Amino acid sequence: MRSAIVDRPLDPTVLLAEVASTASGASTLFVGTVRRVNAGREVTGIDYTAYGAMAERELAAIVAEAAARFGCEQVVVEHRIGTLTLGEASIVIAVSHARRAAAMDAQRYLIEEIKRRVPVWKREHYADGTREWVDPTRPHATAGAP
Amino acid sequence: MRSAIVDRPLDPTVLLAEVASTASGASTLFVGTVRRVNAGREVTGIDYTAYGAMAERELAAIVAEAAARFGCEQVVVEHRIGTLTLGEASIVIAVSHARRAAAMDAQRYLIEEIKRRVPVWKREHYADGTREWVDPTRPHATAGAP
Amino acid sequence: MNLTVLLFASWADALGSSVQVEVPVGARVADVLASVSALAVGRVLPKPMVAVNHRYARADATVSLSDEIAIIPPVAGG
Amino acid sequence: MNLTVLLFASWADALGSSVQVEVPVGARVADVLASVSALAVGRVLPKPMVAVNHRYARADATVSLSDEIAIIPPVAGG
Repeated sequence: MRSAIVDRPLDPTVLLAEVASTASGASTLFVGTVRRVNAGREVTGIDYTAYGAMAERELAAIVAEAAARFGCEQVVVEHRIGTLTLGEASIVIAVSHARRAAAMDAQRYLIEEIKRRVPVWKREHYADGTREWVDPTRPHATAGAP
Repeated sequence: MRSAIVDRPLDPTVLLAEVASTASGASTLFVGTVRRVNAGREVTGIDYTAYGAMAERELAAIVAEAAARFGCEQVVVEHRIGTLTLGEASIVIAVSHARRAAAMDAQRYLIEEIKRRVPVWKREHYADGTREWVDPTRPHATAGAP
Repeated sequence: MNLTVLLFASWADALGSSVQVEVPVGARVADVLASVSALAVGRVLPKPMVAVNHRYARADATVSLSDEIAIIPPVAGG
Repeated sequence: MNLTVLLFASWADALGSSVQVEVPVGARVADVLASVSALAVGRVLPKPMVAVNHRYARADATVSLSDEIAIIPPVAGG
């Protein structure tokens, strides 16, 4: 099991290879990418920032929980920080498991818990030149910054 | 949307790139691989065979269903036939979607329907030298061949 | 009418990759399956589906000389 | 005691990447959050969690000088 907060482009192929095992019958990859439109606004890029030490601790805790709860062969997660352009990957989650259903259950658990708990923030850049911190607790409202 | 039955090694990276889109916020990859142990027996390889024309038709139908039902940006599936060794990929399913939850729902729908409906068969090679067609309707029983 | 029926996997191992069966004009899928199964009498083979022109067919569907008919043992892809 | 509190995202934009607050010995997480929030009076900031030593902390947990304390605005990773 491995997880990291990194400040360089992510390579899903490397993570997929890292979880490969002849004990597993299924491998899954989840890749989160920067989308052109969010909440009806045109996005041109995203700054991701993290509370590094806590983010690494929380990410490792979630990976350990998923591995134990679902009995995964391997779990590897990388979350990128820094400024990302359209289409770039912000997170890659790779899971391998003897059984496909459990691999997919673990994949979903991982992304949902990461979104809920890991201290990472994103500031979207919009086509109109403005930038805003995304606040998932206030969907479709302008968030946070005064 | 694209699907194919192929007789060469699969490359998950190519399929992941094929579904990439700035309209999507999530891409998923499902890779089915040959596992060392099945139903308690040591496996050394698998022959996959298909009723080619029907398998391609059924696979394309399932991909179209998933794309419509879940509103996917892109879906690409390749199923390999021929003789595979341990760890090799028999199927790769790539999905992209604006929303992560729907991407994962589509992924699960695709693999479950493919396993249920696409006319592909596998004959496992065991460490004791025997070979047997796998019959999922009779779990853990010796299947089929007289 | 004399129909060619395609076979796969364990059914092909037992009977070859295709067989010829004689059925009356207006025969149904169930009749074709019964005729093919009669060739495998005494052998243990898994209960199959039948496909007509690359689609799963109901037991009461009628078949004709121009149809592509196949015995589909339990599938195990993925 | 004088505590340093780390800030992130919208809270850091408003107040800087850290602030100093004076709280009594034996103060709780809720007291620290109240002191930091007082520095942001009049500004609209999202309701945060508080982390102590890299873990989410309950409002009634006590804090000490050696703790690493951070204000955690709503997270948006993934």
